[in-house]
Amino acid sequence: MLDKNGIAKRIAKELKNGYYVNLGIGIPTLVANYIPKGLEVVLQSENGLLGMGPFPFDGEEDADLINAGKQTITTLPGSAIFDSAMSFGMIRSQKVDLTILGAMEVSENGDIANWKIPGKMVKGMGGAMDLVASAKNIIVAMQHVNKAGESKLLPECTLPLTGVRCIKKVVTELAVLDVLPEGGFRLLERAPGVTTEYIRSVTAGKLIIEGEIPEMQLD
Amino acid sequence: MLDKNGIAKRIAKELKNGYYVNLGIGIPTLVANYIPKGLEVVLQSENGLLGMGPFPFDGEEDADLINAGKQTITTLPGSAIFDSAMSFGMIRSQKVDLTILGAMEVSENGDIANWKIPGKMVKGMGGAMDLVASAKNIIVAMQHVNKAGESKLLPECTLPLTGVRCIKKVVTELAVLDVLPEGGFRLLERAPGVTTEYIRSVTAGKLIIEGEIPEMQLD
Amino acid sequence: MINKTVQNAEEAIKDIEDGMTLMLGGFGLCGIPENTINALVKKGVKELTCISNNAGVDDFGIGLMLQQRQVKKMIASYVGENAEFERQLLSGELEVELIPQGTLATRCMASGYGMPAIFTPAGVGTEVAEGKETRNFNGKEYLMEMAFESDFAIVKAWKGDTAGNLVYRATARNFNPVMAMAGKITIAEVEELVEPGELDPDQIHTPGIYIHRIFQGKNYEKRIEQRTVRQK
Amino acid sequence: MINKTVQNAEEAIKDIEDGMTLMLGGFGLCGIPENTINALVKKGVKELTCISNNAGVDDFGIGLMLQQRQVKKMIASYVGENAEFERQLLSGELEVELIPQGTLATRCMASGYGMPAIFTPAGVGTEVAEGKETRNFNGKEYLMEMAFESDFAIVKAWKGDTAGNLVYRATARNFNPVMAMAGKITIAEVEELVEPGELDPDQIHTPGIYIHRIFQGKNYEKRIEQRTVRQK
Repeated sequence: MLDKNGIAKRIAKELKNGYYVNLGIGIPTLVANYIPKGLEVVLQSENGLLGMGPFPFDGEEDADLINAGKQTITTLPGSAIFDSAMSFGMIRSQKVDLTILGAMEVSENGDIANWKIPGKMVKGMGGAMDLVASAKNIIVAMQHVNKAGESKLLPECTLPLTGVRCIKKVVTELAVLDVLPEGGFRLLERAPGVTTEYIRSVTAGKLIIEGEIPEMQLD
Repeated sequence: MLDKNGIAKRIAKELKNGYYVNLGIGIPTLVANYIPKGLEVVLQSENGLLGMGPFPFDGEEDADLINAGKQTITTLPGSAIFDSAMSFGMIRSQKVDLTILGAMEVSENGDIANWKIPGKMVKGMGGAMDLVASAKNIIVAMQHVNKAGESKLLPECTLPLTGVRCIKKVVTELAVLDVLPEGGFRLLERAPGVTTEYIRSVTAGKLIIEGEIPEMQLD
Repeated sequence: MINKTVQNAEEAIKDIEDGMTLMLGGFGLCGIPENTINALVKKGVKELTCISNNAGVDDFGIGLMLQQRQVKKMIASYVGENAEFERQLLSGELEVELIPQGTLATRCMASGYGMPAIFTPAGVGTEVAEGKETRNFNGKEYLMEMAFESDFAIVKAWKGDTAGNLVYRATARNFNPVMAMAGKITIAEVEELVEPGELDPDQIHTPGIYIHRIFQGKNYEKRIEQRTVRQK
Repeated sequence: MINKTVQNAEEAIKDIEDGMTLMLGGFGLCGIPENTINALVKKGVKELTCISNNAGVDDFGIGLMLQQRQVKKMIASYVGENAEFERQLLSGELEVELIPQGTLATRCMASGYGMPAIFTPAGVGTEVAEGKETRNFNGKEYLMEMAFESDFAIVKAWKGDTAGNLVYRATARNFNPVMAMAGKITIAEVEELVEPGELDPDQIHTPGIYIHRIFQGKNYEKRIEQRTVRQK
């Protein structure tokens, strides 16, 4: 079973050289720490930055330079800054190769719910609806079950949707799964020490297991 | 009867302080030479410049700095440069206060034809269709009759249209005329030495003459 | 050049009245028009509809206007980090309309570009699509979203000249350029107001034609919402 | 940063084939991709559809491609100043589609902004509107015009870095930024190619994400179409 950093580390293996990547808040942000050496990957922050660098050194924070999570950050040589309309322009026109974000629920046909819980204060969707509606490749990083122990991989989402039929892959503390175009979660990899039986027991949506399922290789 | 510079001079009197103005090719370009002293008027060139300055001094031409007529020009302190999409964005959103352009024909309901003569080589509409469709205030600068001696102020345009119901005012070598919303050219001023009878004889569209028509004051 | 200068925030907002719709630039607390917000709080104008990506925090930014109950309706993409906001929302004092961030930005830009509506896939199949026209282009569904206009747009830039030309700094740019284009009247406050000619024409982010009033702000606090650092 | 550098124009166009659609930046002869056009002429690729505001003059710019009969269809807003163009058009060798200049620019931008269509009033009531959907918003008629995409967009900038970030100079900017966004593959030629970090991130006109290939051009002629001067 993986911790948050493990999930991030596994997702980082999905990166390819030359990718432009948008990282959501939470576990996705951690992916930046595990970009494989030798890969050139450019991070896009939807508040208007391409080429997001690491957090600034203590004392060097710049209030004018933040990421979409409102954290102080830095630029890199070759960074570019632009306004919010162009930022979502490049997202909508699929110039961003990969989007990684968190979710409350994912359904077996690729729907995602991650912005609203009825009865609770709704903070808003931010850029999530734009990202999921536009991205050509979306990976969800999340826990396999919620705090109540219920599966977050469902036949259908129960929460209000953020986007429909858009999620291509899910990485949890237990497994890596593809979401198939025809519906269903195809199990690709198990986290170290986790059995397919256990994954089956916490996956409410249609789970497809074909042949031997390998353990994740994290290093 | 006015010459081209006279027409430009008369139109220049329509400028108001703080106006952003787009000048078409031909007589409209000459208007820049007669902007009344003390008025702050900013010229927009639709290839991407606000604050068009005079032609450069001989030897100081810059191939990268031209106007929409492809003439070498200069910038002024406070000029701004932008791309073609933003340029027509500010035209469409009516941030440009006044557009002055030439015409082959204007109809009594404000239609304009100025881009195409069937049977002749068609060079294209350039930015004219965008300008006439969007501008809140358009003045046409043209000769009252064409080379064949026929009126260019017509009941209906005979040439392919550039825009419909958009022209507010026409200034010719003979007269200043408003185009009324309900249709018709209302004669406002006569050029020095020109009679209302003569203007009537060369105006094919509905001409409205109410009361005494004053002579233009050019200075 | 046309001189757009006003003395200060008070003069810039002199004709902002109860019930108006205001757009306010900024992302979180980054690039917000601090001086103008403070002047609006002081003026006490009420029943406002505010369009802004976020709603500030309890004691800064639009949060200050919420504390004074000046906001009737908030149109935003994300409104967390604000306890008073939550209280007013739950008590029904405050109306909120949540809009996808890219849709918000593009609806503002549409206004500045004279486009009455735009198409975006954001929100298709969700409650955001309710009551909206959808349309299929090349096999993909899009929502038609209308251009946004406001009585006043209020933006903050780094530098500006008296002709209204603006230059933003780093990610404090965010929504400011698109909102600057969408105000019937646009007010710009800048950290440094310079004379025409001091800004390079090639490097202007917002041409002065979009700006109606400009002034040099003072005492910028530029509060940081999430100070995140690494150690040397 | 991702390195987009190619050696030269020849390498940049190596996979441009007969029958493709190309967008070419520039306004008149100002800001045109001279090196790439020359390479296309040398390569002799044919049956091209070219989208560009103008078609050059007889012996410069796209005019060079017309001389070699490389262009099957020209999509432009204004095509004067070119005798060979006129000859081919009248003889039926060349197909021409004329589009209002603002519509041309906005259809390119729409592509880069992921908007499948835009609304513009330009051409309403004229032959440009024939066969197009019109729609009334707030009492005004608009045409729906579709986003433009091209196999290759070819643009010219003043400076660029190896990550593809571009800065344009003066009105040589014109259509280049909007076309840069609309190519399935975008080629940028620049007068000066620099290392990442040499361009100010705040001052980049086209972010590198839109650019696939970049090279430093040489021997720029930068011909002036209408040399107009005043005397001292």
